[in-house]
Amino acid sequence: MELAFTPEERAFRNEVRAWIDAHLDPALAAKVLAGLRLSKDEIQGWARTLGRQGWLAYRWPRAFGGPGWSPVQQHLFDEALAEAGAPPILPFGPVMVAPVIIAFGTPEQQQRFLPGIASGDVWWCQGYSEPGSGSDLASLRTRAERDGAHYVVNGQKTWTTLAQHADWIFCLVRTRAEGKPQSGISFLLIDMKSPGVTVRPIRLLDGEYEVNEVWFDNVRVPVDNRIGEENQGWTIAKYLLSHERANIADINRSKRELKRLKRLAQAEGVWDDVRLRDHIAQLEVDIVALEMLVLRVLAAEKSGKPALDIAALLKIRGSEIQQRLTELMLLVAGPMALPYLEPALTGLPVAAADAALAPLAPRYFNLRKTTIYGGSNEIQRNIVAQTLLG
Amino acid sequence: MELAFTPEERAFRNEVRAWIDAHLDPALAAKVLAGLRLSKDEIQGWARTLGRQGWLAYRWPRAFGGPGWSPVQQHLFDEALAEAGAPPILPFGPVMVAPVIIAFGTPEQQQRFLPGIASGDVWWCQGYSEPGSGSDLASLRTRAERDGAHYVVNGQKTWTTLAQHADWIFCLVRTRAEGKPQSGISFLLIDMKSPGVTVRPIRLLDGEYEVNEVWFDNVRVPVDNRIGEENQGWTIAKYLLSHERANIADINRSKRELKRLKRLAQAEGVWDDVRLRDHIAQLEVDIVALEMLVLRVLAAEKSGKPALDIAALLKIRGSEIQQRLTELMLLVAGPMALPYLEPALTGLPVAAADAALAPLAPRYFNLRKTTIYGGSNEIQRNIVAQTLLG
Amino acid sequence: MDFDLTDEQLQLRDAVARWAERAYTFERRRADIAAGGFDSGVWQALTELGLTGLTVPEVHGGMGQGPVEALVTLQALGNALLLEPLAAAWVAAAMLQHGGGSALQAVWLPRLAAGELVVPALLERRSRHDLGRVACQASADGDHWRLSGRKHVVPAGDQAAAWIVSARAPDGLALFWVERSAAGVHLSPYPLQDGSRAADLVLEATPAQRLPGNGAATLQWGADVGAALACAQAVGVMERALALTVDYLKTRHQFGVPIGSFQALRHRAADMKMALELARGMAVYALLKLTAPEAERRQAVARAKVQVGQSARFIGQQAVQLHGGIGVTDEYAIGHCFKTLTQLELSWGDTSHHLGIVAAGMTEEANVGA
Amino acid sequence: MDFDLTDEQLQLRDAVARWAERAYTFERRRADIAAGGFDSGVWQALTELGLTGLTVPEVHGGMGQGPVEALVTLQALGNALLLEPLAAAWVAAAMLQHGGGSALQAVWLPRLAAGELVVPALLERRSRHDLGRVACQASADGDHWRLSGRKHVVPAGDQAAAWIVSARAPDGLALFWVERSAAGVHLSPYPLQDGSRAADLVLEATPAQRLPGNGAATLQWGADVGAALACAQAVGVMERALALTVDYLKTRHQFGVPIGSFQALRHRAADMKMALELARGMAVYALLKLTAPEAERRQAVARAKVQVGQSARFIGQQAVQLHGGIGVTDEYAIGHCFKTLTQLELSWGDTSHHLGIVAAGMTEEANVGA
Repeated sequence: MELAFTPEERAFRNEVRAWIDAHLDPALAAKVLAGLRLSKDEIQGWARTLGRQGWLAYRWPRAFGGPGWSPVQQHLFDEALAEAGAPPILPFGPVMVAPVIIAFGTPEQQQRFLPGIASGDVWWCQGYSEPGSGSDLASLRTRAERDGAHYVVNGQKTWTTLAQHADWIFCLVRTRAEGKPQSGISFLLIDMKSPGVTVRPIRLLDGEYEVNEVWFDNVRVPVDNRIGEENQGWTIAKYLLSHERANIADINRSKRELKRLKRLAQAEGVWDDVRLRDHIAQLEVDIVALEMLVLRVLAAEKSGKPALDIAALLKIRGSEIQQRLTELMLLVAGPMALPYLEPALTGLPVAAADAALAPLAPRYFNLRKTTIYGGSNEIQRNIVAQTLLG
Repeated sequence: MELAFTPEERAFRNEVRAWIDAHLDPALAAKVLAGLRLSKDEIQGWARTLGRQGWLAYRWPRAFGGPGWSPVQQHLFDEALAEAGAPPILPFGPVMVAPVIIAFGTPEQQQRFLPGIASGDVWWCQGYSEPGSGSDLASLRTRAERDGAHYVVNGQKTWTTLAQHADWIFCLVRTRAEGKPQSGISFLLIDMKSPGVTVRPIRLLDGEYEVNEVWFDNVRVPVDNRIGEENQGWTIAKYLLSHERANIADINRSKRELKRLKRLAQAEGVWDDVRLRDHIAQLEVDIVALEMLVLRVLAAEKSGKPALDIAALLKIRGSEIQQRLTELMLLVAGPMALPYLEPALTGLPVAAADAALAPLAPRYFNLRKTTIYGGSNEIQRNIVAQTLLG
Repeated sequence: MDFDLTDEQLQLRDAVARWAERAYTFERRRADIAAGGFDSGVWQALTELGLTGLTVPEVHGGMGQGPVEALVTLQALGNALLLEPLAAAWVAAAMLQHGGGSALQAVWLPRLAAGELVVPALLERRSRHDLGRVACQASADGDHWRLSGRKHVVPAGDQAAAWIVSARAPDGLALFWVERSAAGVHLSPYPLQDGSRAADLVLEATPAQRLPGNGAATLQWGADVGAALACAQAVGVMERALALTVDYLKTRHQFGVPIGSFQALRHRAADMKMALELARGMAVYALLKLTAPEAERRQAVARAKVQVGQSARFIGQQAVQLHGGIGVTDEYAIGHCFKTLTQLELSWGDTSHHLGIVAAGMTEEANVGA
Repeated sequence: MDFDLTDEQLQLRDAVARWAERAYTFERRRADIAAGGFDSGVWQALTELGLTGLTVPEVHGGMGQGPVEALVTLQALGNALLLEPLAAAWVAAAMLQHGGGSALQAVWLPRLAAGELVVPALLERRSRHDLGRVACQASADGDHWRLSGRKHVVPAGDQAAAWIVSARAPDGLALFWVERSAAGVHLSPYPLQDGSRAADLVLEATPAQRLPGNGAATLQWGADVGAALACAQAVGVMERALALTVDYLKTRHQFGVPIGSFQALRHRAADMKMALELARGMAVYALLKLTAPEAERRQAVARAKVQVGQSARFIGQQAVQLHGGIGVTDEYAIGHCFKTLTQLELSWGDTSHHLGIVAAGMTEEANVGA
């Protein structure tokens, strides 16, 4: 047993850090570190920068253009990005649909879709949830009916993250009404510019437009855009869920946010407040304990024995900690965080109150989503219980 | 709205306090306040003292020998007993079986059983739970078969509190195998000296013998000992459950124990330890909030509108607070509470460690029962949810 | 000991609730938020209901009502997620009655009853929850005073006719009456997280009238009244949040059944009910203890704010969680309940602050009755 | 970064677990408790397995193993609810190697490996979790020392051949080697809550040998080793508690179904699993950080003890709760798991104590790797 990374791994991290240092605009990093809202261009610009280096596809196999990094290297890359304040890599393209295309797509599909994902040029979103199908995803009702070389898609998706910017959406659609609900689902790629696609951004309680409703009204989708076999969609979705696991705890961002919390406590003059300090100390313990869990999963992957039973725990604990971080920042700031200063949320100047504290309450509100999305924590506890009790 | 008790209620409380002061042996009170184990004679002696005053039957209607006190007076009596360190009134006779006999018994049964309960001379225990029937009480299997003027009882009860001292036991028994489980149950009073009754005390994790297994092997019980109609037992049990509610939160004992916790913290030199003090302050808030809940239930009873939906909340919160009190006392005492000094638990001298701290850990262990017995807190939450959600 | 409402109190509660249901719909509230968070029509209606003068003595044109009436009113308005600063106005009225002196009272109490808005302006950049941390300076200028400093998060601050402002005078902390028309007043309004309106108030050598009472005592009185009223209002919000959640659990289906049939969610709802009932009792406790001697009053209010704060956070977070996705949208009421509860927890001292007061003032006794 | 066990470590773990399963049954343990809580036959067996000398260098007749071997051994023995003070003996060995000097080491390390029991005697009536609060007095008497004072809760104290005793010397806190045969030694044995044996140790001008190393540093080293080993042992107990609980949930039926089919109980089991896995990782962390510089080591051990203490309390309490009535009896193993976990939480500094250390030592960084 050994806690420390190897000299090679540390050297790798230093290289990554140096590269980020040379390529990440400090003003953009400052926005990220201050918890400000980012524009489409800011997010996509950084993705393209990574794409030019070949690092947006950092989790892909070398054969498909990935850098061929080990799980530990991927983790160290995530860590370096997080600590530097890089804009988040939106997972829908490089982390979610790409592995599906790699695993289930035809060579033609791979050649058609992967380059745009790897370069950051094509913005993807995920069409899974529907108004009536959240935790019970298999009950989804958006239907795709075969019409020659096309599917005709009708239905509605919701909670579609950043669909308002997206070029493409990958969807689970119903291609067969009979049989078990799981057995009639297919995995379809849909061009957002197709006639019949309508997007309505949903205002969230922090005032931000981050998710959308997406309607499909007789949208014609070439059969060539189906990944895998017809009615094989559920298998693909499960594969994707297991693939999504790696960074599910978001430990690296939480480590960075813990530092931000500590700096905030110092700046607000409550670093020596016993009660708040204890809360921070407890959270530090929680984060170290989560990091040990993450490292154990990484080490297990490294030795080829993936610790599958820990993934749901990572999601539960990781999301709780993300929420607690925002909660404590709000408590540290106190009533001065109450003004809702819309311009300050994107870094614009405001005359009143204190702009630096403005993002804290919206972020606290926004992060309530982490225990809801990606399989609510109640669903995750069901999964853990299933492995224990059958 | 008014928080204060009326002048009459306060005068009543002063009378009760004065009487207790005159009749309660200070040495016995000291044992109670130190959390020591009491002997059968100590418990029953105090019950008889109350009985001579007519106060053991303090919750009974005046027509049956009770003092005719209001719910508030009953509460103030409980409070005065608790704060003075009186031994607990065991509920099985005066608080549980007596109201059943009053409500469902014949005049003959009332004349036969109530005087011994009111005087404290007859020790009762409760035969409900069975090894296979805990939360699912209606599945009980101890059967009583009619044989002329007798029932012949066979089966086993468990968790029977202090049955090793008991003269009589009231039991739920199965008198009909067919139909819904609830509809075949009868309520039977059984003399513990009957041939075929065997009692085995169960050692609990604090080393105390407080509950028992009770076997019935062809025990002949006169039909006259049945309360209510045959197969009406479930109705009686439900009546009793609703009657048991009054002091279910055990608020008065918790208020006393909070004072004991504070004195302990002072004696152990941790009264100014910020962390422990915060824990105590939190518990004080919890106890005041529980007391407000209790007072609201009392006030509602006073104005004839019993707040039934709050009863399960009282049980849940009351038991959690009782446990937390013992937990905090243990944490205040720290490692010096680790020695298990059997003699010190009954007040006998010990050479080693510190006898005063000896009861703390056993009490912490013992009180885990409070969230299990009398309908586990999980069952109570089911009840609360039922009232909310159907 | 008695927790029944009188017939008059029941009538008041019902009248307020009826008005809210009829006139203060979720849609109107949404429009009010979009329009800046203060609706003078709503304020007018509250005035007509007698609420702006609820606690003003009858001799000054008010209704002369007490804590219980304040409690039932704010609970009903909390339930409706009221944006307008009625509670803050009552705090100002309470401070005026406590330390304002007869001259100011004679002029202003009737105006408050008539619907003129006066609010306290106490919070500064570094005060967090300790309103005694005051940097605003007061200097004597003949027979009046001049104030210089900046106050934050003043409720509907730019809508007020006057403010009660805390400042540091040469002889210690003092309170001042500052009128809207005074020189050197600068206002920067903004919405708060719950959509209500507030402002920064900047004073530059602004003429002000000193309240004759003991400044620290009146400030503490105002803080205690404010915290107790926040408790009452929060209970109303929590009632709404639990009701919405129960409805949702009954109607939302997943896996072919209402999600309210899943035991883990049922127990969560039970825990929310517990949190609500504990908070409800403590709100009553805080309001009824407002008339107790200062030390006892302060301890009682602190205990209540701890419980209510904890209940508010738990209920707010769980209500959102049990709603799933729609819980985090702006379009459903539940997210607004959550934001309002968050704001109330952070107002007039947060949970941690009040736990500190409880811990510091703790004695051997913890009784609430008698 | 690597958390695999070597083949040798796996063999050690399996050998210990096999011995426990075969020879250290629940029935034998029960008999040991009735006989006073220390079984010399068990100690002999542990000696034969090489465990008393596990951490003693090979040159002194031990196995010369490190933290990982200690971890896997104690986890297996914690799982078996071992009563005998192997961990305390290892702490004594660690202190002897840290500050004992070559003369004492040369004599005693081989004896430890051979199964002679030496334990630390550090706790005093007023020390609670701060072992630096020492009232025991040490005065020089020619070239040796004399100690007077009282130590409590000394593990199997009356079974030991010697004790490492903390005392206050004229030049500060110091550690002393006191042999069983010394004059003025009085012992009062008693069982602890978990059934293991301990004793009060009273010294009256008892001759003692001073450990040459820095007393405070060696004491801190001992406390950190002790806390880390308690973490390892607790993880073994928690594994047992969760396994027993899962079995019970699967087999106990109520309302016609296994109670493990009720979602509220299923989620509780999931939370217990979470608590166990977090604790497991932190036990590894504490043991691996024992070789770090003192400040880092101390902070790491404190973090681990906080997590393990919280997990232990949660798992212990919930395991009992989910067992219902039989959970509070002496007759089933689960109650013993609970008591053992309680005892481990209170040993070598409780959760609150260690949270204080974390809070006091907190810096901007919180990384564990690299």
